[in-house]
Amino acid sequence: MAERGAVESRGVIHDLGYRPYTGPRQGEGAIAWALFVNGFLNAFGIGRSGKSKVLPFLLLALNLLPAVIVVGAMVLIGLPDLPISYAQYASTTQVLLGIFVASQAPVLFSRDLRHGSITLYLARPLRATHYALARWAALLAATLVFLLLPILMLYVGTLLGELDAGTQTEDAATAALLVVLLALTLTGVAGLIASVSVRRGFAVVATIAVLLLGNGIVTAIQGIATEQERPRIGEIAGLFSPYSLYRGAGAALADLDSLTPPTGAGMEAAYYVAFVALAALCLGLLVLRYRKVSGR
Amino acid sequence: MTTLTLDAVSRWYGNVVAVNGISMTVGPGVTGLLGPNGAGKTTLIALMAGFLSPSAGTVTLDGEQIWRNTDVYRRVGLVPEREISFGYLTGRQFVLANAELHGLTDPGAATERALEIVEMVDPAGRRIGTYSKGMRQRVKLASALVHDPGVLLLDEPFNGVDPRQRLHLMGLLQRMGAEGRTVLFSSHILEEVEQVARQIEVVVSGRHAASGDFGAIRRLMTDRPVQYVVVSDDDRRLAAALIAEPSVVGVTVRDRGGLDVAVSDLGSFVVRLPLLARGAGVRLVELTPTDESLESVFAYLVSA
Amino acid sequence: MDTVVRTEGLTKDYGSVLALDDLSLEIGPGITGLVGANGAGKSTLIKILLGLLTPTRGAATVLGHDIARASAEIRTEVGYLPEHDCLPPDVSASDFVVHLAMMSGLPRVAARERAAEVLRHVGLAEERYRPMGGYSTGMKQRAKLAQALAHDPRLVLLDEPTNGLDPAARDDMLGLVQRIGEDFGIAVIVTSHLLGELERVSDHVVILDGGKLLRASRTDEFLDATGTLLVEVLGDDAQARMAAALAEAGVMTQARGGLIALEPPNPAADRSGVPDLHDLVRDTAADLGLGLVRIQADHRRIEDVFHDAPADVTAEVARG
Amino acid sequence: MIPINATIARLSFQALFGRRRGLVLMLVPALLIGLAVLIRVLTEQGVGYELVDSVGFTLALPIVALLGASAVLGPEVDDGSIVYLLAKPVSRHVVATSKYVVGWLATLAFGAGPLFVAGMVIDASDPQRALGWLVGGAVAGTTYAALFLGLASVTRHAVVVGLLFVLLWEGLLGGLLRGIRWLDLGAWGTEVASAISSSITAPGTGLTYAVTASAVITLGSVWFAGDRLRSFTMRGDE
Repeated sequence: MAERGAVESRGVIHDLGYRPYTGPRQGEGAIAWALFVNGFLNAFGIGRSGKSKVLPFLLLALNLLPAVIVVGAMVLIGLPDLPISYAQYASTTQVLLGIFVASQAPVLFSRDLRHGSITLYLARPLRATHYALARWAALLAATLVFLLLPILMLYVGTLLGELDAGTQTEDAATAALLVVLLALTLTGVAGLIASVSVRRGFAVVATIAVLLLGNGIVTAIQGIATEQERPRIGEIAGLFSPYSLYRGAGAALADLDSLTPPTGAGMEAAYYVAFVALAALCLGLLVLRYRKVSGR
Repeated sequence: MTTLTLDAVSRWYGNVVAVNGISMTVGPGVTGLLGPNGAGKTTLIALMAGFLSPSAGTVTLDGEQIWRNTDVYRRVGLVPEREISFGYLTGRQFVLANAELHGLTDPGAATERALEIVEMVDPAGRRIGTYSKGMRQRVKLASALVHDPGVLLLDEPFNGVDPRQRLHLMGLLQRMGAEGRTVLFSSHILEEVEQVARQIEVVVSGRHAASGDFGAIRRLMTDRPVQYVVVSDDDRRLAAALIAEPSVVGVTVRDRGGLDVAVSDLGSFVVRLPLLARGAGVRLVELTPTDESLESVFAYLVSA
Repeated sequence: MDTVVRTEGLTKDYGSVLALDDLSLEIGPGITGLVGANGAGKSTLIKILLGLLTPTRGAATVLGHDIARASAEIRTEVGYLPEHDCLPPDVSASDFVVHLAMMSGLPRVAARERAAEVLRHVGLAEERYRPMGGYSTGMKQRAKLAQALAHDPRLVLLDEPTNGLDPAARDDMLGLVQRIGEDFGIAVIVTSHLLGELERVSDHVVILDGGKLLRASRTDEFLDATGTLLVEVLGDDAQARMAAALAEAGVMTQARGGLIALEPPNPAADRSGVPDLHDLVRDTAADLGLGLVRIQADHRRIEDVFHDAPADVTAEVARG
Repeated sequence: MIPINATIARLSFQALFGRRRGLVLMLVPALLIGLAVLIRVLTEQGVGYELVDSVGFTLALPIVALLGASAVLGPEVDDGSIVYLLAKPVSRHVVATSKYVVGWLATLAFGAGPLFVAGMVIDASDPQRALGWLVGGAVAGTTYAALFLGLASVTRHAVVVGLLFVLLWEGLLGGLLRGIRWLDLGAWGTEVASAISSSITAPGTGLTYAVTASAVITLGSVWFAGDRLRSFTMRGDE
């Protein structure tokens, strides 16, 4: 009889039943961070069905196209200077930027309201205010990627083209600062509109109307103001649309061509204050909106 | 006398066959269209309501083709499953709009009559957006009744409606059927179909699984033994007597008392049972056929 | 810890509608059915317990936490399955449940494991990787249940989990609710329109009507026998002949649809000579050669609470 | 001529102005005209006329047409409740046309009309020019409304697609590549406007081409929307 010896076969049936969770549970900070990351990825369609990746990446590609061409030229032909300044770039692709922010804001705000999944967030520890802030930050990050990527490419292009690193770094840095201010305001406006209207289509049109129509009107006023040699009016008008704010602030810092650049320290300061005020106002209203939605 | 006839109707989307060779006639009275989710009920109703063209076969109302024949809607009332989105209209405005679209001579009177039938006269002034689920269903029914149609098609009318309003809606449908209208409603909640429609058409994964009275259908399924639970004051002695019966296929003792009896021939078993019990001196405390309800008929058809 | 939920004088007054009216009740562990017509206050109560809605008056505690002060703690330990649609169509169930587990404070790795575990328990196999837009109603309800369990709550609030399900899916869902209450050791509060379900699943039932507590007791108390016996016979003119024979034997009968309802014998009357009702039915059927299809004790059902006009029911329920 | 169904028109009218959408629809022209008045007050006559073209015609008009068309048809197709209009003895083409008429009138009233008003406010001395923009705006508005109605009957994302067409195709690319004018509704409208007033430069497609192309797109889109409604399936929610 074969001696079984030390090894005796032993069958174990693991209990596949429900096992309670005993691991760590993180605080609101970590939860908000997780929501931010999820929102940022969703803004580019990552984590969502294939179809939803088309629009964001198409717009991003179109946005980067001019930068690629410039870098290509720099490297191959070697241009003495950037044909388009860092700060100039955001103005030229403002339509693409407008559509990107307008079409992606509903993904972060209207979607949860339309599909009712907002209830699942509000029935969890994260407070409504933090939910709104995390979503807003995600849209800001996505917009910054949209704006900073081309600047980075141009910057790398200049380094490869052995242009003078000092001035390039300085120009790029100032452009980056201006772009952050622009992103803050665009995210505020688009986020607020998307959080108010549940229907995606309507939110997109409303945001586009506010951004592009607003900019169109301000530019028209500025044109007339210069024609009438009364630039003051143009400068004031410039305070009322994110894009004109950007051009105005950029005129002083990065010699951006603006029809009626702000003259005098007071007016320049007004542009920066307007930038921050508009962003803060929209963010405040956004948070209020979600406090109301959560019923408290 | 309005009759809806489907003759060997099929409908497919690409290679997904939603409805497969179904022939059915729906006459006056209340008919329940029954089947699991995805069985093709909504597709069938869409075919009958002229919102889908049959890929094969014909769908006719009293001989007249339904597809792309908008005149049919003079005699057909439809209550779709979808929510109404005209939240900005009041109940009366919505029903009135339906009446006008039918080109009725006196849309106002027709609207009031329809609202009375579904007992929605008082809240009719309020906007639909403020209505409860039950009230929305009743307004939808009123909008389908306003032109006094001979045929009424309802897709899942009781979904999400609470008990009181469900009983009320059921009463309404029974009254419609009694008036001689041809009423067909789809549902997958058996309690509803059981209480309202005696005539059922069962559809399973696109095929016409059964039609007629569900009790009769159950008996037709002779290849399926009828399951009985018998509780007596001496189960084992009764079991010994039962197993000798040719109509009994199997007996199992239930752990909480009573016997599960599988019977092949219902007719002879029920006649023999009292005699056997009296002979064995066993008192029959409880006797219940456990699988005659629609639920089990349904389960058999689904698993067939 | 016995009481899972306790409310004292909980009231929610929307001005036009009094959603909850001075509601004081206690819900213990196990599975409790919450029953009521549309607008009876079920969803309002659930939202207040979750801290999504502030009550006009009154107080409540959930799992020992006071809803006024410790609302965040409650929302960490409670799972919620809303009645309305709440699933984004372009996200897969797996990604969604992992994400929501993280929203409840679980780190990513733990969230991923828990999600896979819970999705297996609710019966979502490889469909969990497809976008939820293409799910059947049954699969959507399973995904909604999975997100309510992902963070291992001590109490789950299920708002009409079987809504829109066909019989097969409904039985699965009820089986799941029962396993959650019994095997998983999680307290369950479940609402439903189909009262038959709650009879099968819950061991306690709370009935709300117009924001007030109509009745709260163990489930079996609702289903006490009424003493009447229902009999069904088969054969030519079976029902009439059976009824006549029983009448001769001194038993009052009523026709109820296809059945015969035998009134319970008057307890006071002298019962010595009269054979037991069941034997009487058996022997009469045997003598007449009729098929005996059904003998059943007639039970009251929760639904009957709705049939009786609300007026007399509230009278029956002692106030307070 | 396909008759218009008054009830459907009334329902669409209520859909358009029954909700917030109507507010934005009126806000856009109000902004335009308000601006024109502001300019006229601050400057002499004729200054800032490009406002009418660059903001009014190129941006405001298509946005108004998009809002109008997607309001009269979008939501009902989205959630399937258009079934209530289709389960009626009313031809589906009449349904489409009735809805189109409401969207069209809204576009004319809040898109094309304001161009004339703004033009007259800025330069009352050249009514011919304002009239040019009015007629050009009407033609472009008519085609935009029809195109967007057709889009709304076939996709849930009609608004985004419409915007991409107007802003990217006609706007950005239109500015770079002249060839696009042959497929640019705005250009056709401008061509018509230039035929009426010499002070408007013609994109160069020729009046007959512009008018016939506009008519073809308009009739084609409305017929397409009607045909889509004829085969609307109750399950149309994917």
